[in-house]
Amino acid sequence: MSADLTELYQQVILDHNRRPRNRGRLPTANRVAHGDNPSCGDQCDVFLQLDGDRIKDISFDGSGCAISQASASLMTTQLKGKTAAEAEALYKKFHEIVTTGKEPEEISDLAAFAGVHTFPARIKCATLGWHAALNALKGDAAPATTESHTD
Amino acid sequence: MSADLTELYQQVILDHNRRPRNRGRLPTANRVAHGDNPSCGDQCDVFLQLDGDRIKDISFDGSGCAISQASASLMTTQLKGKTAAEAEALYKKFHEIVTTGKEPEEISDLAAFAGVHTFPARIKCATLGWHAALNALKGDAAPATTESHTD
Amino acid sequence: MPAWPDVRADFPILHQQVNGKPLVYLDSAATAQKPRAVIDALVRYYERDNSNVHRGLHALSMRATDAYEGARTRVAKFIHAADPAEVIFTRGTTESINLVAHSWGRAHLKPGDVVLATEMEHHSNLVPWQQAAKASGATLRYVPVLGANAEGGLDLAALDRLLTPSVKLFAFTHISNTLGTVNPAAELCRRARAVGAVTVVDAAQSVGHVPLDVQALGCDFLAFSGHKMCGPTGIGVLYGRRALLDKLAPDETGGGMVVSVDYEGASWKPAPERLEAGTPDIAGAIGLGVACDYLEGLDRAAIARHDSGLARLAYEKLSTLPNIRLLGPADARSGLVSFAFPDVHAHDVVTFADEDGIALRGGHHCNQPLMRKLGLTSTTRASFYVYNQPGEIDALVSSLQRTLKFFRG
Amino acid sequence: MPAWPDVRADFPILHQQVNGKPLVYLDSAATAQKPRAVIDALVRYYERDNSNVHRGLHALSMRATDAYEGARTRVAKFIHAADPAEVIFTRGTTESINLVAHSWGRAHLKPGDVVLATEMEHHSNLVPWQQAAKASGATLRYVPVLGANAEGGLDLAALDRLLTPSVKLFAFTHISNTLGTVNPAAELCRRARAVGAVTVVDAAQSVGHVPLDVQALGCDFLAFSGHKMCGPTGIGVLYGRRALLDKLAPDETGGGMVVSVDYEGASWKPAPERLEAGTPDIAGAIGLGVACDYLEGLDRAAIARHDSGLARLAYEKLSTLPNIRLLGPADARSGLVSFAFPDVHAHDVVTFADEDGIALRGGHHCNQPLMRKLGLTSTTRASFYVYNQPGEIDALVSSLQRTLKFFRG
Ligand SMILES: Cc1ncc(COP(=O)(O)O)c(C=O)c1O
Ligand SMILES: Cc1ncc(COP(=O)(O)O)c(C=O)c1O
Repeated sequence: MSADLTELYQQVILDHNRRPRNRGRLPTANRVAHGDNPSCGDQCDVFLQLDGDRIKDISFDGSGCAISQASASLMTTQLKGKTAAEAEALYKKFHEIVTTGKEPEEISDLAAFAGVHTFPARIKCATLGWHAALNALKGDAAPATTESHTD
Repeated sequence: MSADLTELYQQVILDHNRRPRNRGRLPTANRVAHGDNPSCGDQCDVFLQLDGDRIKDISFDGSGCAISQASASLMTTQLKGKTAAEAEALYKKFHEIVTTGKEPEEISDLAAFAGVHTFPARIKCATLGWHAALNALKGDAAPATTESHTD
Repeated sequence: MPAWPDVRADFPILHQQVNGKPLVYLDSAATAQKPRAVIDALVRYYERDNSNVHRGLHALSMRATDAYEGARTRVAKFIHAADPAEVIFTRGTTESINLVAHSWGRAHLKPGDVVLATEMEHHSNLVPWQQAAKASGATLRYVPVLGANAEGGLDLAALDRLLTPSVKLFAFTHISNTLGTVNPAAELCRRARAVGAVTVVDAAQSVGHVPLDVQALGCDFLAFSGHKMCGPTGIGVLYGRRALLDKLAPDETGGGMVVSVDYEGASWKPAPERLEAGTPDIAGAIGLGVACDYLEGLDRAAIARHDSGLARLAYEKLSTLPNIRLLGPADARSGLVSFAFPDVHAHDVVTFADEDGIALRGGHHCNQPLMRKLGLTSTTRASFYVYNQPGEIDALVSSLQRTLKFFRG
Repeated sequence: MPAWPDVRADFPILHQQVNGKPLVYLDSAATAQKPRAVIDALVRYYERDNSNVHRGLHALSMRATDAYEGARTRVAKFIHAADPAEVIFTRGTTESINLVAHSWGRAHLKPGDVVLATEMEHHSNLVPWQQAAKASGATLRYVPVLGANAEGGLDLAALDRLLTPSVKLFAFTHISNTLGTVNPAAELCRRARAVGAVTVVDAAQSVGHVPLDVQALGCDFLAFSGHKMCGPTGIGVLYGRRALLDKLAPDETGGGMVVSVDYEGASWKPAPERLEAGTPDIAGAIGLGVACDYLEGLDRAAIARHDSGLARLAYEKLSTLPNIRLLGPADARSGLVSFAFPDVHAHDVVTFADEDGIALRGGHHCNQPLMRKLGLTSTTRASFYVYNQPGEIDALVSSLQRTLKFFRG
């Protein structure tokens, strides 16, 4: 296996793919949003239990490749307890990681996705769950799609 | 001037172009048809005075290149006195001349158009007046166009 | 496998390494590679004859017009059209189908009418009919596919029930780009005609792969893309029976398709010009004509045997992989195989194969509703063409074995 | 004439004899010739990267997608669009204008509305509006041209009267393909916007000849063809302001432009994908991007000076021919000259010039209503581009002198 591929499919990612965290419908959710990756048909629902501005609980459900599933799973572990603004800021960093491969020190597990940047077509996989989560936070009923031009 | 061009612009053709015969609206006409060459905007009206099945008198009017004007002019001299069937038969011969360059002995002036066959784009010019005349004979109100696929 | 000449030398693109491995291109159902002859034809056109067509009297323009119209005649022969004027050049299958949906649909569909399609249609032969039905008040119905893996093909018994006299148009694919199913197109056209329905055949996956005769098929319209049959991108064809084309109103209007224009209105030329507004893709059409020559030179019946032979071989070898789900019929299939694993996603499969230099396609293949019906969101597809070899199937199987091992541990 | 590098070496097609004479190509307004760089880009694409775009994850598909989207970005820069997503790839100007007439027209035009065009529009920017007006019940009006030979350009005083608040859309050509008139496009857009009208600029004759900045123009839509600016045939562009494109419903539907499809309906991606159904002309778009590079490399302001310099020179020299009628403005003109003789028809002129190796265009130039208004059925047109030289104008004048002598005796 090439270095690029090993970097893409890191142990953390494989682990989250095999044993996704916070998967399934959240019974206490008061917000939900749906994400589509139209170029491959992957889908992701994100369920939020918002307490004021803060994410009290979060889950995801959907289907997709190892990268998208692991990313959504890891995302839920990172967003729990965060405010909307903090989530937004975290996504900015995550987006930087997957598009540039830069690994800011302070972020731990998200850095596992740095390998994505050498596979530009997979960036949409890595950000699918995040798009849905941010839409849910905004209370945006329109399905999120990874085809926006900021990706 | 090349041999091909001399052959195309024969003296007969130049003569008919400069001094067109039977040009203008025929006051006694009981049939008229309009012809278009859509690829260049050339137009030709043909006026017939039909006596039963026979062309008692004929004229043309329109605008176009030397080939189309001379052809329409010469056509009027050839069709006068002919029946519809004879006109049809004559057009078949004329069409053969302009598409193949073959010059059947029995046809005199029409053979001047044999040079057209080396300029396939000009076949439509040579046949514009004929299309209109045949349509007028059929009493076909639809404008003739040289864009039919039998050309 | 029947004997087959190695034509790889004709395709410059194949002689490269991808990720350090020799390229194994198994994505021809998405787009086919181009033989040297087609590439050369484009270069020759631009280096010798390039000019606008139809309205020109100078040497280059006459040459370009002859070459463009010659390509039309060439393509007409390739599909056995009765008349070159039955060949309309478009950008591709999608535009061809939209042209019928727009021009024919607007003139003929009304509330109460039924448009019939099948459950296995590509989005390009499905969404235009949804739109045409919505615009006209007609109803869109689907012929079901049979079997948990769509291995049974179209439900022809259901077709009998569905083909009522309300059906005004029946649109179906000749060969499915996801299942590899070869539909009995002549039979479908015959049945549709019996109730007076107009037929639209999506031949995107068939015209470059199997001998095709529109008169024998008995279809009214047929659509295909040049890029899937060794031709350039950006060129395709709508075939229409002359009697229907002659009555078809233009969808696009503009230069080249008018007889006479004044400030109040315009009148149209007959087909094909009427349906080709504006400067056409002259080089593309010429390239497509040369692609026809190339495929004819290989013998189209032999191509069909080669492609489906490879697909059957792949189907067999892939079926040995643990826990694989193979779509479509086991036997009578065209040159592609689609498959899925419950635990490894198509995207990951494709990324790993690419690492081995193997080009596969993963996704819904523009077949979302069918995927959903089969309980899938995506599959991996290997598709074959004239330049593929049995050895490439072995490379594919080894690569998949490695991928499964990685993900399954 | 300003100094200008001889770029003829870049254009393989120019180095040939026609009827035994060196080719003098004066028909670039119909279609431009292609520099080696553009031809090479097509070959390179087909020999190295050819694959379908967007839906692929293998190496070739990623390369093809990058190249295709890179071309979009390149073209966006070339016209100073604010965002690459404002560039929709089409077959050409004609399709671009039809797209607006269909999608925008259907959504916005209603009885009582006015669509404004000008008397100098090409059929491709005229007939689609006739059709849109007919379909919607709107009225189509025309800004007149001034002068017996249209030398006065658009009647801007009349425009003031015509631009009422009922005008919902104003479609006009930036540069006339028959007259050579350069319309004050920014001014026209400003006035149209003042009454709330959407503007559609036909830039077929301008984008390859003069520096063009859609934001400075202030237009809403702008259409052009690749083949007239050194690019391949079969590719063109519709530029649309993002705010309008985002609301534009698709005209064609099918693969590649949908987010989600089920058997009941479908939802669309944002622009540009929403407006590009089916496999696009990938190679064509890439070639167009390279054509942008090529023209930029020559300096577009210098191209404008060169082309219009040649046209002014031709205008001057031609005006010495007895009984010639020259159309359009004497001065501020783009790179073409149209003329007519009362006694020698354009077709005969073109045939004789061809004999001398000179490629001219004769006919109505898809401008029938204007021709009729000027009392003509056809003109002869000489059009110039980067590869033309002042000496070629002398060749043209001598050839015309011989032709006149032959017909006039
Ligand atoms: C001013 C103008 N508009 C529109 C067109 C149509 O362009 P195309 O035929 O490439 O669609 C042309 C060229 O023919 C033109 O000169
Ligand atoms: C069966 C089928 N129909 C239609 C299409 C659409 O063809 P294109 O994208 O060339 O318009 C395709 C290919 O993508 C196909 O496989």
